[in-house]
Amino acid sequence: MQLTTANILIGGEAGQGLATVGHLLTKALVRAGYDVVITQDYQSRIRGGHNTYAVRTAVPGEGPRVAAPSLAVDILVALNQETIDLHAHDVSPNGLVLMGHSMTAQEVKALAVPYKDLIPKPIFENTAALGVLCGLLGVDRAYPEALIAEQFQKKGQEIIDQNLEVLARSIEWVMHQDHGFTPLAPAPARDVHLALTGNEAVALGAMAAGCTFCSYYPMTPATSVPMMLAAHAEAVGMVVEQAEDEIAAVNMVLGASYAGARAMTATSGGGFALMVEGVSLAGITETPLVVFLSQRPGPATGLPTRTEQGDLNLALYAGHGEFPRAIFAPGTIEQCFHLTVRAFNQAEMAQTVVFILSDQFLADSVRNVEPFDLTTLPPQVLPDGSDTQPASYERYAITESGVSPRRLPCMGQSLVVLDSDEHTPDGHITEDLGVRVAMHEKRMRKHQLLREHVLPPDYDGPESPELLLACWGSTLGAVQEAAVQLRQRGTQVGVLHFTQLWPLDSATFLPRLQQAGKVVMVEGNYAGQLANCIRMETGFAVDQRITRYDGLPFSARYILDRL
Amino acid sequence: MQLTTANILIGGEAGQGLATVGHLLTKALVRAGYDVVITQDYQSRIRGGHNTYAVRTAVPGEGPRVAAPSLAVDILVALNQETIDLHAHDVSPNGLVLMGHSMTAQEVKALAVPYKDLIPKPIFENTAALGVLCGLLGVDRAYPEALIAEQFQKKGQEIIDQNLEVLARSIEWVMHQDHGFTPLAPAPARDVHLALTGNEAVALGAMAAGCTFCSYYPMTPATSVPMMLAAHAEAVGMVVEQAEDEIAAVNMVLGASYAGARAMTATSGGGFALMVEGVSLAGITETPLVVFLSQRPGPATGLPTRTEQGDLNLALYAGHGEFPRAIFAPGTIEQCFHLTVRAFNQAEMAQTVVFILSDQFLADSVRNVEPFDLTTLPPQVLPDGSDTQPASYERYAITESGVSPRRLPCMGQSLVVLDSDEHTPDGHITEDLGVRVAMHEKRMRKHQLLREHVLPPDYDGPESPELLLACWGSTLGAVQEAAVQLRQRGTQVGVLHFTQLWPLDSATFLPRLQQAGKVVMVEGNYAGQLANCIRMETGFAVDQRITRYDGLPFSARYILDRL
Amino acid sequence: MLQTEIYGEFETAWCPGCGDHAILKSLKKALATLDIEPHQYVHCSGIGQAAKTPHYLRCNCFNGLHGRSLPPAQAIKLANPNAVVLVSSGDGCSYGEGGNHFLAAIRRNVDITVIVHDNQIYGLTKGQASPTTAEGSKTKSQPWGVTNQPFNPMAVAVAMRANFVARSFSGLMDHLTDMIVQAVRHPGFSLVDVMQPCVSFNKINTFAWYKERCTPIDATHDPSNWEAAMQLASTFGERIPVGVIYKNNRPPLDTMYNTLAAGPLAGRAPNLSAVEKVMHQFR
Amino acid sequence: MLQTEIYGEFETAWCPGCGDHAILKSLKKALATLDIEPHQYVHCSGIGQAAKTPHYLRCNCFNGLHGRSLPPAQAIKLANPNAVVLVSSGDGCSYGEGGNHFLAAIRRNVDITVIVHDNQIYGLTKGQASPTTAEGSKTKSQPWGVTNQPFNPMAVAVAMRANFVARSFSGLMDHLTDMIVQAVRHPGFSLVDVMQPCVSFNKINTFAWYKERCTPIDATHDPSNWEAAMQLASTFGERIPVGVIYKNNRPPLDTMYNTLAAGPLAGRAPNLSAVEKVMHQFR
Ligand SMILES: Cc1ncc(C[n+]2csc(CCOP(=O)(O)OP(=O)(O)O)c2C)c(N)n1
Ligand SMILES: Cc1ncc(C[n+]2csc(CCOP(=O)(O)OP(=O)(O)O)c2C)c(N)n1
Ligand code: SF4
Ligand code: SF4
Ligand SMILES: [Mg+2]
Ligand SMILES: [Mg+2]
Repeated sequence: MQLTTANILIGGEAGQGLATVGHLLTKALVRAGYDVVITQDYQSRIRGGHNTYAVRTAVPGEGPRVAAPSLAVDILVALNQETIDLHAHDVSPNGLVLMGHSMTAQEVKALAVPYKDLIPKPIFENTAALGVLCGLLGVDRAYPEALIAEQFQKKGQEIIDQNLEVLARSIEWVMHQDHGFTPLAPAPARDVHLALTGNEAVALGAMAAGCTFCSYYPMTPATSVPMMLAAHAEAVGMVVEQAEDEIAAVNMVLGASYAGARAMTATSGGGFALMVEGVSLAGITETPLVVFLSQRPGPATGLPTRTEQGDLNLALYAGHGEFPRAIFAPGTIEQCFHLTVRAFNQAEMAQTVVFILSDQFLADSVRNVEPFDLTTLPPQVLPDGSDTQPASYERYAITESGVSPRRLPCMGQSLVVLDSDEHTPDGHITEDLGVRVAMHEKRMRKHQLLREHVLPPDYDGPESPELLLACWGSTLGAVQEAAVQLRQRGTQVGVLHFTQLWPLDSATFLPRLQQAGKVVMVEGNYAGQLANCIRMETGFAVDQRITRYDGLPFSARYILDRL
Repeated sequence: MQLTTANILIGGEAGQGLATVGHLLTKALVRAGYDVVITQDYQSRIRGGHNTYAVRTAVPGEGPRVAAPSLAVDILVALNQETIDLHAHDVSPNGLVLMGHSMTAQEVKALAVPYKDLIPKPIFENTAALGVLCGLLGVDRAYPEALIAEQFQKKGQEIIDQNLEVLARSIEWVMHQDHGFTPLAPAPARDVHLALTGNEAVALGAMAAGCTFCSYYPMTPATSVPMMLAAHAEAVGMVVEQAEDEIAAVNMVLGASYAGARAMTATSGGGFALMVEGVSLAGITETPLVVFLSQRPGPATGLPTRTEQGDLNLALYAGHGEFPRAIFAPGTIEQCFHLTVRAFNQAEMAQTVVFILSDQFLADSVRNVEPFDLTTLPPQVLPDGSDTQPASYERYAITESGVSPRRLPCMGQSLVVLDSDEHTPDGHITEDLGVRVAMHEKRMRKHQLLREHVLPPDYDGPESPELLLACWGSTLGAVQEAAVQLRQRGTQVGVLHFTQLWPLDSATFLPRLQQAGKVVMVEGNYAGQLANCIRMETGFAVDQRITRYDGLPFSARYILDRL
Repeated sequence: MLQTEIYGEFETAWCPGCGDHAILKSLKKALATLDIEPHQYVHCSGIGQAAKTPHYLRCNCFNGLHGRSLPPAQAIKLANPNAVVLVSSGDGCSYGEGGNHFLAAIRRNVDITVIVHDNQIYGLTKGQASPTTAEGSKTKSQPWGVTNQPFNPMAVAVAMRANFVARSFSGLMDHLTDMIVQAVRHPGFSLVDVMQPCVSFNKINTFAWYKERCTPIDATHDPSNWEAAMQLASTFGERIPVGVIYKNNRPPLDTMYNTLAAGPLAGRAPNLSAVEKVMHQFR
Repeated sequence: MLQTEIYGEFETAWCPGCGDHAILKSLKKALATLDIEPHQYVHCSGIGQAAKTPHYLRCNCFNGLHGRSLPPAQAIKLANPNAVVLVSSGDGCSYGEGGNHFLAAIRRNVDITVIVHDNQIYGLTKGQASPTTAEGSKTKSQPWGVTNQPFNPMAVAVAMRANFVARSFSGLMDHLTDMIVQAVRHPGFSLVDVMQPCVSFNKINTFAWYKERCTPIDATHDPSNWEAAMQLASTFGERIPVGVIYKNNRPPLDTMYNTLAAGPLAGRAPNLSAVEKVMHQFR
């Protein structure tokens, strides 16, 4: 019987090229029609240390869509001995270690790749590893071949040919080994998918939403979003400006937004902490602001390259004083894209701050997705932008919805007056306390508006399950997989996944919680922050919290072990 | 019948000296043995605008201790016509307007003070007003006389004599007017009280706690704390350093605290927003940090000189990642002093951040208090400070309580290693995820420790009241007064006042909430932030929220009107 | 040349006698001279007395946070290169809380003009030392006397070769008007530091004190001569040179972003065909 | 002179060939030369590759936040004037995120020594431009080439008349050791900017590039001559002068707080009689 799923873990030091091997293998699998989910675990250093790149793959349609890491390793690719020492015990009974000749695998079945024989120079090791892996997994060699041609296109035909030669030799070699490893079942035909990380999908979403301005200060694991925007800035027509610090970044975004650009910033917890005053400025000046906030474990510098969901409370309460906001939390690559598009529209609709709350796991996790259909995106919500009766234009006119018509400076005769102090409808500083009350209530009415547009959590399961697993953001995949396994054991399980964390509209989820036999909240933090919010809003207390705060993403097994 | 209480409202432009008159009158009343509560309402400007200084006074023991503003004015001292136009309708039936000759008081009974005849130069107007007020209220002239002698001591005897002359003439003049105003009943004898604002009491508390380092960046309404510390820095032995910004301020405090100083910073919402990253640094490095956070209405610059209680959530969730903290919220001048002392001890006990959450009303509100007994202060909780076995010293040794022995750098042979990354027990950066979990759990255990030491809310009332008024911080006075009035009408009322807002220990208050017929939370914000916290922690939903967010403090009438 | 009336007349919250009044007047004159109508420009500021300026004339206004006037100002220009962008803020706002943005803005060289009302004190918060307060001054925050060496904005700006560096005094209204006009006309980042008496809190650097010291720079000074400029910039004491100290001619950043050749960013439809191409790189 | 062994040997997370290794060695030599034992000093840093330095030698360590190394360093000295305080951090940390503290620390002049590992790049975050990155460099964050004028820390420090301003190069270990020794010995704020190759992300300013350019300053240079120092400080290109550029002799702040004459703040009992007196002023 052929495998319907396989988990390949590549381990080695930073700088050894494990991400290159992993990435090429991922692309080959995706082009060959398999589903993948990648989990990257790396240290905060450029060379050395111990890093892993896990490629979990599956034949589509056979079982649930893989979307979380798995502990059991089918092929362990060891670029150094340490990888074997650390991970050999995770190799499954039918699994295999691929290693260099000088390494030892102790108890586990291992295949020592004769790199010296296969490659002319050490630099070809990655290609050899790719060949061996494709050979083992039964991936049609046309895929790695095409990838190599693309990868080395700029280096010329000679290099390409040398690599193709190594590839062929490596596939050949492994075919003749007695490794006993079963290849993957062939994947059903499908249109070609993209292989995207969460952050790449967010960047694509921003471009598709018509974001024209991004300023940021580099911070892992958010940086890859502005880096990708910068790479394509001229092509899509965007200003991408590296700021001197996060305070400048958020204040620049507000300036650009005021002037009519669709604008965003991207950061992680520590950088976001510095933006808290700017978030409050967005609140009182009613300036659309999109913040991509990619979480990592804190407090302070914490574990800069690991994952956590510890900053929901911070996003929810950032900023002194009170004002409305929305928080989206994508759980899939598709949601990364679409919620980013939505974030820009909601920010303009309610003229306030909107968060896209992600984390390192999702940021770096490559998965296959259908190309996004750019022709069916929702229309852009845009500022009023008219210029009639400029003399009587009031930026902060009191309205029933709380939203005032937003015109743009220097785009007509209307004067657009924005003020961080409490202000009159025409934007000027005031100490009239009656005006204050009217203005504050006008702003707070937009909370109601955002609530009316809230995305209800996604639910999958029976109406009254014995067990309801609730979660948000990137934990979705692990929770879904846990649910499948529980169902296989006969438990009636429902999965409730929140993609919008604020505002909360209890009507969209409270009945589900109440109908379930037992409600368990799965969150990547210590406190159970969403569970707390739900209790605050509804009084409902979940029965159990499964939390994780060691820097690693959830797996199905982690959840099942704790139920 | 003589009055047992009077409310004097002095109004005019900034720069006209209304605070001087108000302050001298306050001191005279306090020395004469009366209770006072001052409410200052001023605009964010140095000259001009409309400001008021309200002196509410009462004979001690007659009715509840006055501790909140009252709307009904007994004497309106108008330094300009605008004051009359704005406040004449607040003058009570037996009340009186004191005004200059060129002003008109319309319907209200008024006394035009012939300043020209009473004073040689405009600069003496304040003294004349003081004289007239003391005359009307029946304050023994010895008190204003002594105050004038002290006030002008540095200017020489001649100036003193001129002022005494004006004072005498003004008292004389008002004695001979037919104003019909009843003086205050004499106050019973008592030891002399201090006349202190909330911020002065906080500064005194810091000095008494042995605070030796304060760095800050000026921001209303917190600045007066560091200004007072600076004024006495040499006398008490303190370093008071103005920082280049709030980020520097909080990071300096952490440096000083690491080096063994008892250290604090003082700020308001917008400045605190910039400290959020530093708060997180205190969390992971387990460095004692005392933050005096004086609230004003936001968002952003908002109403810089007005009051609000809108930053509880911010204080509670400031900082990325999760870590323990304590939040104190004084409601009286005495609590400003004692909770500040406590804050330093709790910060050292749990080696984390502790907030003193005040607001503009309390910051600027002068009241009389008995001098603090400095001989009975709790002992200082101090760092371990020993130096035994320096080679094996671990700053972050894992302990059951979560608290590790804190030694000080350069005070012995022990090396003290502090790190903003996740770290090993000896303080060095680590990416060992097992250590991470142990360290995170160790830190979070201190939440439990803080909970064990939590101050239960103060309760006054019957066991099972029909109505329970819950509140926190500076709203106490208004709530107490409302309760007294309700009791006079026959309602069974309890008052529950939270002086510590975090951690919350439901055992200390939930039974009270459950036993009450109706629970009303009175908070100076829009959302009902403490009510939300309580629901989050206990599931208990209050029956009603009385909120205020127009920049003004609560009064009893405001509460009663909304019940 | 426009009429200054088009900028309106507003009641201010400034003290009588404050130097800010004269700066406001000079600013209006400069705008009129430059033919900039209210709707053609954006006036940015932070928080402080000086920072209230944009509320006192008709303009598009971005009155942001204390210390944070420069980031939005630069971004507004980068979002709409057609807009003229001015900044008015205090010495505390610009050189204290906002110091890092000051450094970055000089290096970034976006075409904006920054007018610093330099009263050598924190006015709005009632008299603490600012970065430019003289050493030894006794203030509320330093009753023992300021120990910090004062910040010399001219010296730092010239050392960093900012595009346009000038100084003036609120008591020299024509001079000040001229400096603002030149600053706005000069492309790139332009700084005008204006000595401004604060009658309420700065009892040392009074109108008379400045009047006595502020001396127009010799006509022979060549603002492109960096060494000479450095000398002038570091002169502050018995004599305070006022005028254009230094000029550089690096191209402004807003002319270097290819994206901006097409004008303002507002209202651009997403370039979906370009996005489609990017997307396909991930196949 | 102590043995450098007392500072220990630790495995680092730096790339082989990184200039940081040599800086660490020089630092240990300097400490040994200065007779500073591990427990006698505090080593502060921010976040970045350079900022990991204090983890690689035995010391008291305050490894704080990115960009925020200077505020705690100054405060530690103000809390314990007996402690020697050193700072190691990167160019991004010191001149980018931390720019405002850099300006303030020069003005405040607390007796600390700041060693900036200046690799003209953001190392830890993998290759974005730092404030000192050369104009035109193509980086991950500016694929079109850096447009910002590079920050010249020497020029700004000299323009602000910092107490001690020097430059060195990780490839000149004895020179660097000497600079650190001099910097620590000089009272007040001392800055040593160290050119440091980043082999992973800066392919322009390589070891060879620096080696060719870094030229010791002529022995005739008088570091108290501000004009000459300003000239040297503004030289960066074909030639990069290394050595002591400028010296000033303002008294350090830690010697000016009367409170500190009594030594460290730690362990002082509250002065209750003084508090009592203050309290009575409110009667
Ligand atoms: C983040 C923050 N910190 C502090 C303040 C308080 N604040 C307002 S204005 C000001 C100083 C103003 O001084 P300056 O910029 O020189 O302006 P001036 O009033 O002298 O014109 C301060 C500290 C604030 N509004 N926001
Ligand atoms: C507030 C904050 N913003 C951003 C980061 C991410 N970050 C860590 S190190 C670094 C730059 C490091 O550059 P540099 O200071 O030059 O040090 P190097 O690594 O080159 O030695 C950045 C941006 C952070 N840790 N904290
Ligand atoms: S306080 Fe000073 S700066 Fe502010 S308005 Fe008055 S005089 Fe001007
Ligand atoms: S990335 Fe650069 S700075 Fe960082 S350790 Fe490697 S060589 Fe050194
Ligand atoms: Mg000022
Ligand atoms: Mg660097």
